[in-house]
Amino acid sequence: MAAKNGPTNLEKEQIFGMAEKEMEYRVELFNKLTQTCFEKCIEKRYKESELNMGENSCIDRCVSKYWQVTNLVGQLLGSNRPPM
Amino acid sequence: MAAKNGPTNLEKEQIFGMAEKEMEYRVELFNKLTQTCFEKCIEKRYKESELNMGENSCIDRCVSKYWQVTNLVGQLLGSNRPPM
Amino acid sequence: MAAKNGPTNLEKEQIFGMAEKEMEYRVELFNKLTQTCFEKCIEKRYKESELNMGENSCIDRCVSKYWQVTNLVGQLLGSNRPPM
Amino acid sequence: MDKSMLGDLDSLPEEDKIRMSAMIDQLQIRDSLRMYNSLVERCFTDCVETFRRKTLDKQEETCVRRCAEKFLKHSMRVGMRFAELNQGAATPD
Amino acid sequence: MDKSMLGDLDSLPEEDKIRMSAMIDQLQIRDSLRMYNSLVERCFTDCVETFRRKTLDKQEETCVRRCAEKFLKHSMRVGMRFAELNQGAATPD
Amino acid sequence: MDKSMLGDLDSLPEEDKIRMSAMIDQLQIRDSLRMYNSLVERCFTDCVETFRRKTLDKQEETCVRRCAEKFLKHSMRVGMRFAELNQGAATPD
Repeated sequence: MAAKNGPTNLEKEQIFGMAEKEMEYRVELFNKLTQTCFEKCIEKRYKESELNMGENSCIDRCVSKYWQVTNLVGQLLGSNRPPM
Repeated sequence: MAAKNGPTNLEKEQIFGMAEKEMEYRVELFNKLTQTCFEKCIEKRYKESELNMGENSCIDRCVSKYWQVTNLVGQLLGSNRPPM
Repeated sequence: MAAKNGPTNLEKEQIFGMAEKEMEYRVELFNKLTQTCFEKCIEKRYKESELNMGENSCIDRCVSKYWQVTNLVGQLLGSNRPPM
Repeated sequence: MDKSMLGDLDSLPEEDKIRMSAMIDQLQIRDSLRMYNSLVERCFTDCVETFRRKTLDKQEETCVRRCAEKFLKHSMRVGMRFAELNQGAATPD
Repeated sequence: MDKSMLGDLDSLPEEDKIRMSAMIDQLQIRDSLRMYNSLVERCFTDCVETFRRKTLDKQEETCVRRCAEKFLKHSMRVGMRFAELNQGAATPD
Repeated sequence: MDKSMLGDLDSLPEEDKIRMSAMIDQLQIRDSLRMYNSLVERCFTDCVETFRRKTLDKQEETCVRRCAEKFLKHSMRVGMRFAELNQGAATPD
């Protein structure tokens, strides 16, 4: 109730809520990135449990390109803040 | 604690919770509809950034048919309230 | 505020939160299991609305094997508590 | 999803048990709404292939009905087996 | 998603209406962040096929731009049709 | 997901920082449970094709083990690259 003592309860709820949405977004981005690059790069016959050299470099490039697509789409959507 | 002053805190929580679930449901319905009709109607080679006439009429019909399937399944599930 | 009267509000929030996450996990597991076994076992031409004998026994085995995979992955992840 | 978990919460006062129970009810509502959405998506995807008209034809409608009924029966059977496994009542092969 | 639902909540005091309105705003933010994530995933999956370099080539970039623009236009059209159906304003075939 | 975001919240009192930290912990728990669910679904889908018996055969079990190990290694590598990009530490092609 006292305005001088920092944010009100409702404002706090909104700060917490925004932070929560922001983190959910990052987690979802990471999960989609992981699933998508697994799909694109990993040999599905599972003949061994190690990642081979080809898979490793594919993963690095896949993450890098996914990042670029995220930024490119962010620009198109006119968002000013960095999407990640 | 005072019963005459409208809903209790727990009742309020439930009203808010129900409204939230209802809205989540609508958002999810809209998202699935959007993804499904994109899959069914849109040319994936992306030769241009405009929707062509065929895609536009496909989208309209897809939304209409999806709506009917939603209602049909709603009837089968015996739900009395409109699903949307 | 009184420490002797059971858990504090923050501790309660954490108990509730953990219980909620646990239930969300079980629901998600059940949903993925249902979707995956539908994909593996059900004839998609929908010539009838009954499950036939082959589909029924496929479902039973699919659930059983899915359960085993859940436990196997749980062991690999080194989790001590039962995953379900 | 069941309420057996409430057993772990005996240390909580009555008011909190009610709150926990309400939370479980809400998760079940969300769960059934999601199931409904998934069912619609699946049966639409499997049964509706052409977009020359804006209404379902007879064949599509029949397909959707069967798909939905089959999905519900499937889902119930999975639920029964799942519950058996959760109770450790696995039967021999 | 709209705020028409607030009409059902007249029995709640002003403070709760504000809280409800804030909840809707937050769901809309979550919704648009999810849409953004889905859009990126779809356009990446459809447009990026090779991993011989770590940067997008011109062709991939053009494909992603078109894909994203098309998805947004598609999404807006779906939203309009969806709103019409929600208002019972279905037109004849 | 990290706690660097807490830096933005210096205006909040100690109690709220604790609450925020608890929220982050819970999101991480949810996140790891979801990852676990996805991993099971993927390895089951890729490795289990026949339903003539109700127990996994040796070949299926081996496949699931490799799939799960590969997925975890993949996921860690993606996490490292992702963190580098988040810190602006992109290296030349």
